[in-house]
Amino acid sequence: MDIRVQSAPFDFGAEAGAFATGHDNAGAVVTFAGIVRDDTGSLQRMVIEHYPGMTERALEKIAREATGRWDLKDCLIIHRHGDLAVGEMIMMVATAARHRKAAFEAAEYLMDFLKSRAPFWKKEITGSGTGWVASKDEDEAALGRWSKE
Amino acid sequence: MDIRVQSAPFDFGAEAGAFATGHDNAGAVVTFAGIVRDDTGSLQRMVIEHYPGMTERALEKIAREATGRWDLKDCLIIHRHGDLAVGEMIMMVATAARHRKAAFEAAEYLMDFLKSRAPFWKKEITGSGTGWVASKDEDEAALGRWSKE
Amino acid sequence: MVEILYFAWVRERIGLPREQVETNAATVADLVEELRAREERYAAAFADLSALRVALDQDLADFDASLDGVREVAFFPPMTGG
Amino acid sequence: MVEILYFAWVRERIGLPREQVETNAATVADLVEELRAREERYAAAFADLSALRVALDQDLADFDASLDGVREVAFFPPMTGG
Repeated sequence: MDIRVQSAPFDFGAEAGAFATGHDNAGAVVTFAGIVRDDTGSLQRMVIEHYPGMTERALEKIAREATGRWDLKDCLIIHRHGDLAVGEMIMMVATAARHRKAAFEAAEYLMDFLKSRAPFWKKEITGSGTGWVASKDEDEAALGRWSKE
Repeated sequence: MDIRVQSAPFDFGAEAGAFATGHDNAGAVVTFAGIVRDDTGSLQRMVIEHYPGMTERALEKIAREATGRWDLKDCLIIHRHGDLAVGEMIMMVATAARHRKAAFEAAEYLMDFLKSRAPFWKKEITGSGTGWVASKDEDEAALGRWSKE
Repeated sequence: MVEILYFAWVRERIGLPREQVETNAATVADLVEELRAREERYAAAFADLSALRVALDQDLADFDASLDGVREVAFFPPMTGG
Repeated sequence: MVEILYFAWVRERIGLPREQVETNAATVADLVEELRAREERYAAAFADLSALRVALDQDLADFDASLDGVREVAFFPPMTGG
Protein backbone atom coordinates (compact mmCIF):
# COMPACT_ATOMS: atom_id res chain seq x y z
CA MET A 1 0.00 0.00 0.00
CA ASP A 2 1.51 3.26 -1.15
CA ILE A 3 -0.13 6.69 -0.73
CA ARG A 4 1.50 9.81 -2.08
CA VAL A 5 0.23 13.40 -1.96
CA GLN A 6 2.54 15.73 -3.83
CA SER A 7 2.75 18.89 -5.92
CA ALA A 8 5.37 17.40 -8.27
CA PRO A 9 4.29 15.66 -11.48
CA PHE A 10 4.51 11.89 -11.62
CA ASP A 11 5.17 9.51 -14.50
CA PHE A 12 1.99 7.48 -14.91
CA GLY A 13 3.54 4.95 -17.29
CA ALA A 14 6.52 4.31 -15.02
CA GLU A 15 4.28 4.05 -11.94
CA ALA A 16 1.82 1.71 -13.66
CA GLY A 17 4.65 -0.44 -15.00
CA ALA A 18 6.40 -0.72 -11.64
CA PHE A 19 3.13 -1.45 -9.84
CA ALA A 20 2.16 -4.24 -12.22
CA THR A 21 5.34 -6.24 -11.71
CA GLY A 22 6.37 -8.29 -8.75
CA HIS A 23 3.03 -9.61 -7.46
CA ASP A 24 3.24 -13.33 -8.24
CA ASN A 25 -0.27 -14.08 -7.06
CA ALA A 26 -1.99 -11.10 -8.63
CA GLY A 27 -3.43 -12.02 -12.00
CA ALA A 28 -5.18 -8.69 -12.45
CA VAL A 29 -4.00 -5.10 -12.26
CA VAL A 30 -6.30 -2.11 -12.83
CA THR A 31 -5.14 1.50 -13.03
CA PHE A 32 -7.06 4.74 -13.27
CA ALA A 33 -5.57 8.10 -14.25
CA GLY A 34 -7.35 11.44 -13.91
CA ILE A 35 -6.22 14.13 -16.35
CA VAL A 36 -6.96 17.89 -16.48
CA ARG A 37 -9.62 18.11 -19.18
CA ASP A 38 -10.55 21.23 -21.10
CA ASP A 39 -14.22 20.93 -22.07
CA THR A 40 -14.71 24.51 -23.23
CA GLY A 41 -11.37 25.31 -24.86
CA SER A 42 -10.89 28.18 -22.38
CA LEU A 43 -9.23 26.44 -19.43
CA GLN A 44 -5.79 27.90 -18.73
CA ARG A 45 -4.88 25.87 -15.67
CA MET A 46 -6.25 24.15 -12.61
CA VAL A 47 -5.29 24.73 -8.99
CA ILE A 48 -5.88 21.96 -6.48
CA GLU A 49 -6.10 22.89 -2.81
CA HIS A 50 -5.95 20.24 -0.12
CA TYR A 51 -5.90 19.84 3.68
CA PRO A 52 -2.41 18.62 4.60
CA GLY A 53 -2.57 15.93 7.25
CA MET A 54 -6.23 15.11 6.78
CA THR A 55 -5.65 14.25 3.11
CA GLU A 56 -3.18 11.50 3.93
CA ARG A 57 -5.39 10.19 6.77
CA ALA A 58 -8.44 10.06 4.51
CA LEU A 59 -6.61 8.33 1.65
CA GLU A 60 -5.03 5.77 3.97
CA LYS A 61 -8.42 4.94 5.45
CA ILE A 62 -9.97 4.48 2.00
CA ALA A 63 -7.04 2.33 0.80
CA ARG A 64 -7.14 0.19 3.97
CA GLU A 65 -10.86 -0.44 3.57
CA ALA A 66 -10.49 -1.43 -0.10
CA THR A 67 -7.55 -3.71 0.67
CA GLY A 68 -9.53 -5.60 3.29
CA ARG A 69 -12.77 -5.76 1.38
CA TRP A 70 -11.25 -7.23 -1.81
CA ASP A 71 -8.16 -8.96 -0.40
CA LEU A 72 -5.93 -6.79 -2.59
CA LYS A 73 -2.33 -7.82 -3.12
CA ASP A 74 -1.39 -4.15 -3.37
CA CYS A 75 -2.82 -0.72 -3.98
CA LEU A 76 -1.42 2.69 -4.91
CA ILE A 77 -2.82 6.22 -4.75
CA ILE A 78 -0.97 9.28 -6.04
CA HIS A 79 -2.72 12.67 -5.95
CA ARG A 80 -1.23 16.02 -6.87
CA HIS A 81 -2.04 19.45 -5.46
CA GLY A 82 -1.10 22.95 -6.61
CA ASP A 83 -0.94 24.21 -10.19
CA LEU A 84 -1.72 21.90 -13.11
CA ALA A 85 -1.84 22.59 -16.85
CA VAL A 86 -4.40 21.12 -19.26
CA GLY A 87 -3.46 17.54 -20.13
CA GLU A 88 -1.45 17.01 -16.94
CA MET A 89 -2.15 14.03 -14.71
CA ILE A 90 -4.04 14.97 -11.55
CA MET A 91 -3.93 11.61 -9.88
CA MET A 92 -3.85 7.86 -10.30
CA VAL A 93 -4.90 4.75 -8.45
CA ALA A 94 -3.83 1.16 -9.05
CA THR A 95 -5.08 -2.13 -7.63
CA ALA A 96 -3.70 -5.67 -7.83
CA ALA A 97 -5.85 -8.71 -7.08
CA ARG A 98 -6.11 -12.38 -8.01
CA HIS A 99 -9.08 -11.81 -10.32
CA ARG A 100 -10.25 -8.97 -12.53
CA LYS A 101 -13.59 -8.40 -10.81
CA ALA A 102 -11.93 -7.56 -7.50
CA ALA A 103 -9.29 -5.35 -9.13
CA PHE A 104 -11.94 -3.38 -11.06
CA GLU A 105 -14.32 -3.01 -8.13
CA ALA A 106 -11.59 -1.95 -5.73
CA ALA A 107 -10.29 0.68 -8.17
CA GLU A 108 -13.80 2.09 -8.60
CA TYR A 109 -14.30 2.06 -4.84
CA LEU A 110 -11.03 3.97 -4.32
CA MET A 111 -12.09 6.55 -6.90
CA ASP A 112 -15.63 6.96 -5.56
CA PHE A 113 -14.46 7.57 -2.01
CA LEU A 114 -11.43 9.62 -2.97
CA LYS A 115 -13.75 11.89 -4.96
CA SER A 116 -16.17 12.64 -2.13
CA ARG A 117 -14.23 11.88 1.05
CA ALA A 118 -10.67 13.10 0.53
CA PRO A 119 -10.15 16.84 1.14
CA PHE A 120 -9.21 18.15 -2.30
CA TRP A 121 -10.82 21.12 -4.04
CA LYS A 122 -10.36 22.04 -7.69
CA LYS A 123 -10.32 25.60 -8.97
CA GLU A 124 -10.42 26.33 -12.69
CA ILE A 125 -8.59 29.34 -14.12
CA THR A 126 -10.04 30.34 -17.50
CA GLY A 127 -9.57 33.34 -19.78
CA SER A 128 -12.68 34.93 -18.30
CA GLY A 129 -12.12 34.28 -14.58
CA THR A 130 -11.73 31.64 -11.91
CA GLY A 131 -14.20 29.31 -10.29
CA TRP A 132 -14.32 26.42 -7.84
CA VAL A 133 -15.49 23.19 -9.41
CA ALA A 134 -18.87 22.24 -7.95
CA SER A 135 -19.34 18.81 -6.48
CA LYS A 136 -21.80 16.60 -8.34
CA ASP A 137 -24.77 14.89 -6.75
CA GLU A 138 -23.90 11.80 -8.78
CA ASP A 139 -20.52 11.58 -7.02
CA GLU A 140 -22.19 11.45 -3.62
CA ALA A 141 -24.78 9.02 -4.99
CA ALA A 142 -22.01 6.75 -6.31
CA LEU A 143 -21.06 5.89 -2.72
CA GLY A 144 -24.43 4.19 -2.24
CA ARG A 145 -23.29 1.31 -4.44
CA TRP A 146 -20.78 0.26 -1.79
CA SER A 147 -23.09 0.18 1.22
CA LYS A 148 -25.81 -1.91 -0.43
CA GLU A 149 -23.57 -4.88 -1.05
CA MET B 1 -8.41 2.28 -31.63
CA ASP B 2 -5.45 -0.06 -31.60
CA ILE B 3 -5.68 -3.88 -31.55
CA ARG B 4 -2.56 -6.01 -31.38
CA VAL B 5 -2.28 -9.81 -31.25
CA GLN B 6 1.31 -10.89 -30.88
CA SER B 7 3.62 -13.51 -29.42
CA ALA B 8 6.25 -10.94 -28.37
CA PRO B 9 6.19 -9.43 -24.89
CA PHE B 10 4.97 -5.85 -24.51
CA ASP B 11 5.94 -3.14 -22.05
CA PHE B 12 2.78 -2.45 -20.04
CA GLY B 13 4.13 0.73 -18.40
CA ALA B 14 5.28 2.21 -21.70
CA GLU B 15 1.99 1.31 -23.38
CA ALA B 16 -0.11 2.70 -20.52
CA GLY B 17 1.96 5.89 -20.42
CA ALA B 18 1.74 6.47 -24.17
CA PHE B 19 -1.97 5.73 -24.21
CA ALA B 20 -2.74 8.16 -21.39
CA THR B 21 -1.17 11.16 -23.09
CA GLY B 22 -2.45 13.13 -26.01
CA HIS B 23 -6.22 12.98 -25.48
CA ASP B 24 -7.11 16.56 -24.53
CA ASN B 25 -10.76 15.83 -23.93
CA ALA B 26 -10.31 12.62 -22.03
CA GLY B 27 -10.30 13.21 -18.29
CA ALA B 28 -10.25 9.52 -17.43
CA VAL B 29 -8.01 6.63 -18.46
CA VAL B 30 -8.48 3.06 -17.21
CA THR B 31 -6.09 0.21 -17.89
CA PHE B 32 -6.31 -3.48 -17.13
CA ALA B 33 -3.39 -5.91 -17.25
CA GLY B 34 -3.71 -9.69 -17.06
CA ILE B 35 -0.69 -11.52 -15.66
CA VAL B 36 0.21 -15.23 -15.55
CA ARG B 37 -0.62 -16.15 -11.97
CA ASP B 38 0.67 -19.20 -10.13
CA ASP B 39 -1.96 -20.21 -7.58
CA THR B 40 -0.47 -23.56 -6.66
CA GLY B 41 3.26 -22.90 -6.80
CA SER B 42 3.62 -25.58 -9.46
CA LEU B 43 2.96 -23.67 -12.68
CA GLN B 44 5.96 -23.76 -15.00
CA ARG B 45 4.56 -21.84 -17.93
CA MET B 46 1.40 -21.09 -19.86
CA VAL B 47 0.76 -21.61 -23.56
CA ILE B 48 -1.92 -19.54 -25.26
CA GLU B 49 -3.42 -20.84 -28.48
CA HIS B 50 -5.52 -18.61 -30.70
CA TYR B 51 -7.35 -18.59 -34.04
CA PRO B 52 -5.42 -16.24 -36.33
CA GLY B 53 -7.77 -14.09 -38.34
CA MET B 54 -10.82 -14.65 -36.18
CA THR B 55 -9.00 -13.30 -33.14
CA GLU B 56 -8.42 -9.90 -34.74
CA ARG B 57 -11.99 -9.78 -36.12
CA ALA B 58 -13.48 -10.60 -32.72
CA LEU B 59 -11.35 -8.06 -30.86
CA GLU B 60 -12.10 -5.34 -33.39
CA LYS B 61 -15.82 -5.98 -33.09
CA ILE B 62 -15.68 -5.82 -29.29
CA ALA B 63 -13.60 -2.61 -29.36
CA ARG B 64 -15.92 -0.99 -31.92
CA GLU B 65 -18.97 -1.77 -29.82
CA ALA B 66 -17.39 -0.37 -26.65
CA THR B 67 -16.22 2.78 -28.45
CA GLY B 68 -19.72 3.54 -29.69
CA ARG B 69 -21.54 2.63 -26.51
CA TRP B 70 -19.40 4.85 -24.24
CA ASP B 71 -18.19 7.48 -26.73
CA LEU B 72 -14.59 6.53 -26.01
CA LYS B 73 -11.83 8.88 -27.08
CA ASP B 74 -9.58 5.89 -27.63
CA CYS B 75 -9.15 2.25 -26.76
CA LEU B 76 -6.32 -0.27 -26.90
CA ILE B 77 -6.19 -4.06 -26.73
CA ILE B 78 -2.95 -6.06 -26.72
CA HIS B 79 -3.12 -9.86 -26.31
CA ARG B 80 -0.23 -12.28 -26.49
CA HIS B 81 -0.22 -15.89 -27.67
CA GLY B 82 2.39 -18.63 -27.43
CA ASP B 83 4.63 -19.38 -24.45
CA LEU B 84 4.43 -17.26 -21.28
CA ALA B 85 6.29 -17.58 -17.99
CA VAL B 86 4.76 -16.97 -14.54
CA GLY B 87 4.56 -13.24 -13.87
CA GLU B 88 4.54 -12.29 -17.57
CA MET B 89 1.81 -10.04 -18.94
CA ILE B 90 -0.77 -11.94 -20.96
CA MET B 91 -2.71 -8.95 -22.19
CA MET B 92 -3.88 -5.42 -21.50
CA VAL B 93 -6.75 -3.15 -22.39
CA ALA B 94 -6.96 0.63 -21.99
CA THR B 95 -9.86 3.05 -22.39
CA ALA B 96 -10.00 6.86 -22.48
CA ALA B 97 -13.23 8.78 -21.88
CA ARG B 98 -14.39 12.16 -20.58
CA HIS B 99 -15.52 10.72 -17.25
CA ARG B 100 -14.39 7.88 -15.04
CA LYS B 101 -17.64 5.92 -15.10
CA ALA B 102 -17.49 5.46 -18.87
CA ALA B 103 -13.80 4.58 -18.83
CA PHE B 104 -14.31 1.94 -16.10
CA GLU B 105 -17.43 0.43 -17.65
CA ALA B 106 -15.91 0.26 -21.12
CA ALA B 107 -12.76 -1.45 -19.80
CA GLU B 108 -14.86 -4.02 -17.94
CA TYR B 109 -16.98 -4.57 -21.05
CA LEU B 110 -13.86 -5.15 -23.16
CA MET B 111 -12.58 -7.67 -20.62
CA ASP B 112 -15.89 -9.50 -20.25
CA PHE B 113 -16.32 -9.97 -24.00
CA LEU B 114 -12.66 -10.63 -24.70
CA LYS B 115 -12.77 -13.40 -22.09
CA SER B 116 -15.73 -15.28 -23.57
CA ARG B 117 -15.89 -14.16 -27.21
CA ALA B 118 -12.30 -13.87 -28.46
CA PRO B 119 -10.76 -17.20 -29.57
CA PHE B 120 -7.94 -17.70 -27.08
CA TRP B 121 -7.33 -20.85 -25.07
CA LYS B 122 -4.94 -21.17 -22.14
CA LYS B 123 -2.99 -24.30 -21.35
CA GLU B 124 -1.10 -24.67 -18.09
CA ILE B 125 2.15 -26.60 -17.93
CA THR B 126 2.91 -27.73 -14.37
CA GLY B 127 5.44 -30.08 -12.83
CA SER B 128 2.88 -32.88 -12.90
CA GLY B 129 1.39 -32.42 -16.35
CA THR B 130 -0.49 -30.13 -18.66
CA GLY B 131 -4.11 -29.04 -18.76
CA TRP B 132 -6.41 -26.69 -20.61
CA VAL B 133 -7.86 -23.99 -18.38
CA ALA B 134 -11.62 -24.53 -18.05
CA SER B 135 -13.98 -21.70 -18.84
CA LYS B 136 -15.94 -20.42 -15.87
CA ASP B 137 -19.70 -20.12 -15.75
CA GLU B 138 -19.25 -16.75 -14.07
CA ASP B 139 -17.42 -15.44 -17.15
CA GLU B 140 -20.35 -16.29 -19.40
CA ALA B 141 -22.74 -14.88 -16.78
CA ALA B 142 -20.77 -11.62 -16.68
CA LEU B 143 -21.96 -10.83 -20.20
CA GLY B 144 -25.53 -10.56 -18.94
CA ARG B 145 -24.69 -7.28 -17.25
CA TRP B 146 -24.27 -5.60 -20.63
CA SER B 147 -27.53 -6.71 -22.23
CA LYS B 148 -29.77 -5.63 -19.35
CA GLU B 149 -28.78 -1.98 -19.51
CA MET C 1 -15.57 -28.74 -49.80
CA VAL C 2 -15.08 -26.99 -46.46
CA GLU C 3 -11.97 -26.31 -44.43
CA ILE C 4 -12.42 -27.51 -40.86
CA LEU C 5 -10.23 -26.14 -38.06
CA TYR C 6 -9.81 -27.54 -34.56
CA PHE C 7 -8.40 -25.72 -31.55
CA ALA C 8 -7.21 -26.50 -28.01
CA TRP C 9 -8.30 -29.91 -26.70
CA VAL C 10 -10.50 -30.53 -29.75
CA ARG C 11 -7.37 -30.28 -31.90
CA GLU C 12 -5.46 -32.56 -29.54
CA ARG C 13 -8.24 -35.14 -29.36
CA ILE C 14 -8.71 -35.31 -33.12
CA GLY C 15 -4.99 -35.06 -33.72
CA LEU C 16 -5.19 -32.49 -36.51
CA PRO C 17 -5.21 -28.70 -36.58
CA ARG C 18 -7.21 -28.58 -39.83
CA GLU C 19 -8.49 -30.67 -42.70
CA GLN C 20 -10.47 -30.33 -45.89
CA VAL C 21 -13.73 -32.23 -45.94
CA GLU C 22 -16.07 -33.08 -48.80
CA THR C 23 -19.57 -32.75 -47.40
CA ASN C 24 -23.17 -32.09 -48.34
CA ALA C 25 -24.18 -31.36 -44.76
CA ALA C 26 -26.83 -28.64 -44.60
CA THR C 27 -26.11 -27.49 -41.04
CA VAL C 28 -23.29 -27.61 -38.51
CA ALA C 29 -25.18 -30.30 -36.62
CA ASP C 30 -25.33 -32.43 -39.80
CA LEU C 31 -21.58 -31.97 -40.29
CA VAL C 32 -20.95 -33.00 -36.69
CA GLU C 33 -22.96 -36.20 -37.29
CA GLU C 34 -20.81 -37.00 -40.33
CA LEU C 35 -17.61 -36.40 -38.36
CA ARG C 36 -18.77 -38.46 -35.38
CA ALA C 37 -19.43 -41.41 -37.69
CA ARG C 38 -15.87 -41.35 -39.04
CA GLU C 39 -13.69 -42.59 -36.21
CA GLU C 40 -13.60 -42.97 -32.46
CA ARG C 41 -11.40 -39.88 -31.95
CA TYR C 42 -14.05 -37.73 -33.69
CA ALA C 43 -16.84 -39.33 -31.69
CA ALA C 44 -14.89 -38.56 -28.52
CA ALA C 45 -14.21 -34.96 -29.49
CA PHE C 46 -17.85 -34.31 -30.38
CA ALA C 47 -19.39 -36.34 -27.55
CA ASP C 48 -20.75 -33.29 -25.69
CA LEU C 49 -21.73 -30.37 -27.90
CA SER C 50 -22.48 -28.20 -24.85
CA ALA C 51 -18.70 -28.20 -24.22
CA LEU C 52 -18.00 -26.98 -27.77
CA ARG C 53 -18.31 -23.75 -29.73
CA VAL C 54 -18.39 -23.33 -33.50
CA ALA C 55 -17.40 -20.46 -35.78
CA LEU C 56 -18.43 -20.17 -39.43
CA ASP C 57 -16.06 -18.12 -41.56
CA GLN C 58 -14.58 -16.71 -38.34
CA ASP C 59 -17.84 -15.62 -36.70
CA LEU C 60 -19.36 -17.47 -33.75
CA ALA C 61 -22.46 -19.42 -34.77
CA ASP C 62 -24.97 -21.95 -33.42
CA PHE C 63 -24.94 -25.68 -34.15
CA ASP C 64 -28.17 -25.39 -36.11
CA ALA C 65 -26.70 -22.73 -38.44
CA SER C 66 -26.70 -23.39 -42.19
CA LEU C 67 -23.44 -24.25 -43.96
CA ASP C 68 -24.66 -22.69 -47.20
CA GLY C 69 -21.77 -20.74 -48.73
CA VAL C 70 -19.51 -21.38 -45.74
CA ARG C 71 -15.84 -22.05 -46.52
CA GLU C 72 -14.32 -22.33 -43.03
CA VAL C 73 -15.77 -24.14 -40.01
CA ALA C 74 -13.93 -24.09 -36.68
CA PHE C 75 -14.63 -26.20 -33.60
CA PHE C 76 -13.20 -25.37 -30.20
CA PRO C 77 -13.93 -25.31 -26.47
CA PRO C 78 -15.28 -22.18 -24.72
CA MET C 79 -12.70 -19.41 -24.88
CA THR C 80 -10.42 -18.66 -21.96
CA GLY C 81 -8.51 -15.53 -22.98
CA GLY C 82 -7.91 -12.40 -20.96
CA MET D 1 -9.20 27.51 22.41
CA VAL D 2 -9.64 25.76 19.03
CA GLU D 3 -7.80 26.16 15.75
CA ILE D 4 -10.23 26.77 12.91
CA LEU D 5 -9.22 26.07 9.30
CA TYR D 6 -11.01 27.21 6.16
CA PHE D 7 -10.56 25.78 2.67
CA ALA D 8 -11.51 26.63 -0.92
CA TRP D 9 -14.28 29.25 -1.25
CA VAL D 10 -14.90 29.26 2.51
CA ARG D 11 -11.31 30.41 2.99
CA GLU D 12 -11.69 33.01 0.25
CA ARG D 13 -15.00 34.34 1.61
CA ILE D 14 -13.73 34.66 5.17
CA GLY D 15 -10.35 35.90 4.00
CA LEU D 16 -8.27 33.69 6.30
CA PRO D 17 -6.81 30.19 5.98
CA ARG D 18 -6.92 29.62 9.75
CA GLU D 19 -7.41 31.34 13.08
CA GLN D 20 -7.43 30.55 16.78
CA VAL D 21 -10.76 31.07 18.48
CA GLU D 22 -11.67 31.22 22.17
CA THR D 23 -14.99 29.46 22.50
CA ASN D 24 -17.20 27.56 24.88
CA ALA D 25 -19.41 26.18 22.11
CA ALA D 26 -20.59 22.67 22.89
CA THR D 27 -21.18 21.57 19.30
CA VAL D 28 -20.10 22.51 15.80
CA ALA D 29 -23.50 24.11 15.24
CA ASP D 30 -22.97 26.30 18.33
CA LEU D 31 -19.55 27.34 17.02
CA VAL D 32 -21.07 28.20 13.65
CA GLU D 33 -23.63 30.43 15.42
CA GLU D 34 -20.82 32.30 17.20
CA LEU D 35 -18.89 32.75 13.96
CA ARG D 36 -21.97 33.93 12.05
CA ALA D 37 -22.56 36.61 14.67
CA ARG D 38 -19.07 38.03 14.26
CA GLU D 39 -19.05 39.75 10.88
CA GLU D 40 -20.84 39.79 7.56
CA ARG D 41 -18.14 37.72 5.82
CA TYR D 42 -18.67 34.90 8.35
CA ALA D 43 -22.43 35.14 8.01
CA ALA D 44 -22.02 34.89 4.23
CA ALA D 45 -19.66 31.91 4.42
CA PHE D 46 -21.94 30.02 6.82
CA ALA D 47 -25.25 31.06 5.21
CA ASP D 48 -26.04 27.57 3.87
CA LEU D 49 -24.72 24.69 5.97
CA SER D 50 -25.90 22.15 3.40
CA ALA D 51 -23.15 23.53 1.13
CA LEU D 52 -20.51 22.98 3.82
CA ARG D 53 -18.65 20.08 5.36
CA VAL D 54 -16.83 19.98 8.70
CA ALA D 55 -13.90 17.93 9.98
CA LEU D 56 -12.96 17.58 13.66
CA ASP D 57 -9.29 16.79 14.26
CA GLN D 58 -9.06 15.76 10.60
CA ASP D 59 -12.02 13.39 10.52
CA LEU D 60 -15.30 14.23 8.79
CA ALA D 61 -18.07 14.98 11.30
CA ASP D 62 -21.66 16.22 11.50
CA PHE D 63 -22.69 19.73 12.50
CA ASP D 64 -24.30 18.42 15.67
CA ALA D 65 -21.05 16.74 16.80
CA SER D 66 -19.58 17.69 20.18
CA LEU D 67 -16.48 19.86 20.35
CA ASP D 68 -15.40 18.26 23.61
CA GLY D 69 -11.63 17.71 23.46
CA VAL D 70 -11.41 18.86 19.83
CA ARG D 71 -8.36 20.94 18.92
CA GLU D 72 -8.83 21.47 15.19
CA VAL D 73 -12.05 22.32 13.36
CA ALA D 74 -12.09 22.67 9.56
CA PHE D 75 -14.86 24.07 7.36
CA PHE D 76 -14.91 23.53 3.62
CA PRO D 77 -17.19 22.84 0.63
CA PRO D 78 -17.89 19.30 -0.61
CA MET D 79 -14.69 17.75 -1.92
CA THR D 80 -13.89 17.64 -5.62
CA GLY D 81 -10.72 15.58 -5.90
CA GLY D 82 -9.96 12.73 -8.25
